[in-house]
Amino acid sequence: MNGLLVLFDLVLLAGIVGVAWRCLASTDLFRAVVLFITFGLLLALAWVRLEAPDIALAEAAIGAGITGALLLVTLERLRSIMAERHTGRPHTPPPDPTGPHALLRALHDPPPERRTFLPALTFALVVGGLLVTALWHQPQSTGLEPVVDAHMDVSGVDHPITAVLLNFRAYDTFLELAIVLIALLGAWSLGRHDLIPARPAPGPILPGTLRLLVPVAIVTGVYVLWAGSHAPGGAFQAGAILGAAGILLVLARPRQLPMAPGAPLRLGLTGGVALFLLVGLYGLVAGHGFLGYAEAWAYPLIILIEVAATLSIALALVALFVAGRPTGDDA
Amino acid sequence: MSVFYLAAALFLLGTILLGLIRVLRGPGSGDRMLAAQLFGTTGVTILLLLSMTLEESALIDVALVFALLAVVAAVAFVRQHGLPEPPDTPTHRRNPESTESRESNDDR
Amino acid sequence: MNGLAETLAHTLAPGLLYPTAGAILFALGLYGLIRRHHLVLRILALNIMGSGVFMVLLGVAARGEGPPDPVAQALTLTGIVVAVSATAFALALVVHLTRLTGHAVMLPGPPDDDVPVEDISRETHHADGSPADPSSGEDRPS
Amino acid sequence: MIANTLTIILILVGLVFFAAGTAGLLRFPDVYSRLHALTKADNVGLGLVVLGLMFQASGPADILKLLLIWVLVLAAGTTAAHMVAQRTWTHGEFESDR
Repeated sequence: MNGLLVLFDLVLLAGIVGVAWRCLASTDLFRAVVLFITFGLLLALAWVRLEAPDIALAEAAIGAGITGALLLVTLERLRSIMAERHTGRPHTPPPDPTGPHALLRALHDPPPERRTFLPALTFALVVGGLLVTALWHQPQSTGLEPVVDAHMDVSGVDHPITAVLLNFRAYDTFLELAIVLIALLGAWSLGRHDLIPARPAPGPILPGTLRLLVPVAIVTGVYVLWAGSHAPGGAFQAGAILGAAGILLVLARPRQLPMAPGAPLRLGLTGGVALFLLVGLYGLVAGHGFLGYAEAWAYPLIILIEVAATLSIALALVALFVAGRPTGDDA
Repeated sequence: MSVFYLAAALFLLGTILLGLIRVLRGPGSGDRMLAAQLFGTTGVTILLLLSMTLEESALIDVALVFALLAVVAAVAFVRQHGLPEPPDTPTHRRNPESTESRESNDDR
Repeated sequence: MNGLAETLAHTLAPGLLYPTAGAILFALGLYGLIRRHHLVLRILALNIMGSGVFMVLLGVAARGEGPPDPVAQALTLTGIVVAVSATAFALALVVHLTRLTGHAVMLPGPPDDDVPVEDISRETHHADGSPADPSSGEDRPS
Repeated sequence: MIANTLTIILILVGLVFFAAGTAGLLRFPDVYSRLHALTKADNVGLGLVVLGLMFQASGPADILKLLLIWVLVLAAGTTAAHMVAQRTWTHGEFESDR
């Protein structure tokens, strides 16, 4: 059993490192992206082996749902921009990719020059060697697990990671929500968005799948959020699942949906941070310190913040995927 | 029993690593995407087997999320074509009619 | 013999094996970041470096007996969400840069202010063997 | 005991389908035939493994989750195969975009 587990670890890690290496060595960007999606899948298995089902859940939602779609759509945006610049006319039908022309160069990176080989290799080897040496000589310690375990009864929840995220180190989560919002503001500052056009779906299969998947995704998101108080799950994972479902809807919708109006969208996006800040300030006034809760109020407040954070993360991920300020809110 | 599950999971991991040859060779992007799709299914199966070996029922939820979102990358791959021109300049402001006509061209 | 088996068991424990692999991933990502020029590849390299860091964190957290350290896991969870937002923003920047300059490639050497950006992008196409032909897209049957 | 035997047999047969799917992915000549090979792994391979694991499930909730996973993978596999085939049919096999 143990020997087999070690073999599994070795094969998995060899696969992960090999996939990362081939991904970074690709001249074809599409190949690199597919390898990166596979890399995410193998990483989720590694997180499972490291007894981190919470991380595996987040990696599953983000790696399978969001990063892949984001990278594939970015490649297509690059291709379409390059096509337009090279032909000097708007890119109307999709470019014929079998034609032998420079358009495809948008998705191609020539192999690197020889003269950077040795310096880069030396640098990477030195850094990697130092890291490995440091990690191998690190003293054994149990980390903060006993401390967290000793304080679980005041946290208001039964799952240690949720307790750390939303009670013991709540400022991390608060600042993380702020960073997501700042990334979104950065993307919005680049201009209005390139909306992926709605298209009539060819055949009944895609609409049928959407009708099955989107409700199940919403139920799963709510379930994962609810599970977070006592088992692996929580606001990030639920937000990522709902965000991925939203991205699926943006990609596959057969009709132009009505644009989300500006004010509710902005309210939803900032809701998580705003509610967190309000609760934090209340804690400061009430004498529990910034982002501290009274023990009796911990559970309801955590649930309230998690619901708002889930919605904000989901909306922000969809908005980051669309990339760009919504059209039609010049006012 | 759990040794059997682990051996099965190891076997499936081996099929993923073998299937990577198709991603590396291509030749078309469709082939690469199909390989990624197969990896997704195999990954779900490995997760189910590992949840039995490690006796961690939360892994079934991880497998559920993978199964739920397995289609997103494939949909992105197919539906990405025909993005509109940069909408940043006033002449390129979007209007619904032109979108419709362009799309009907695409789908021919 | 017994000593060898013990050393091997110690070395191959997940608490040591995974952090080592994480360090290798970090170095690999660093190498790719230095050598590749296409910005999307560089973003992938940064993501691989980040995954290496997560692997080190989680591997160290899983060391020893008992349940893993929840603080390291919570930090990793935060890190993953930050990484995906940063990636999305970086990709938006790459798309915008391509729209402005016509290429998504970070060219080696200091930027030459006298050369128009268009010419730089043509040069890369010549450099890898196939000349860029701006008109070739036009006689495609539509 | 009978349940264990059934589980082992079902999972082994499922693994055969995964192996066949991978072999088909590697050996078949074009996108359409590769697609045919890997949908077998999706549908039957995972189906058999799920069926096998159901005998070991700890409760009705787990059984329902396993069934749901299978249905979702079926839907995802069908949709992906259909759309990849359609894109290949309309846009060509992209032999040159490597």
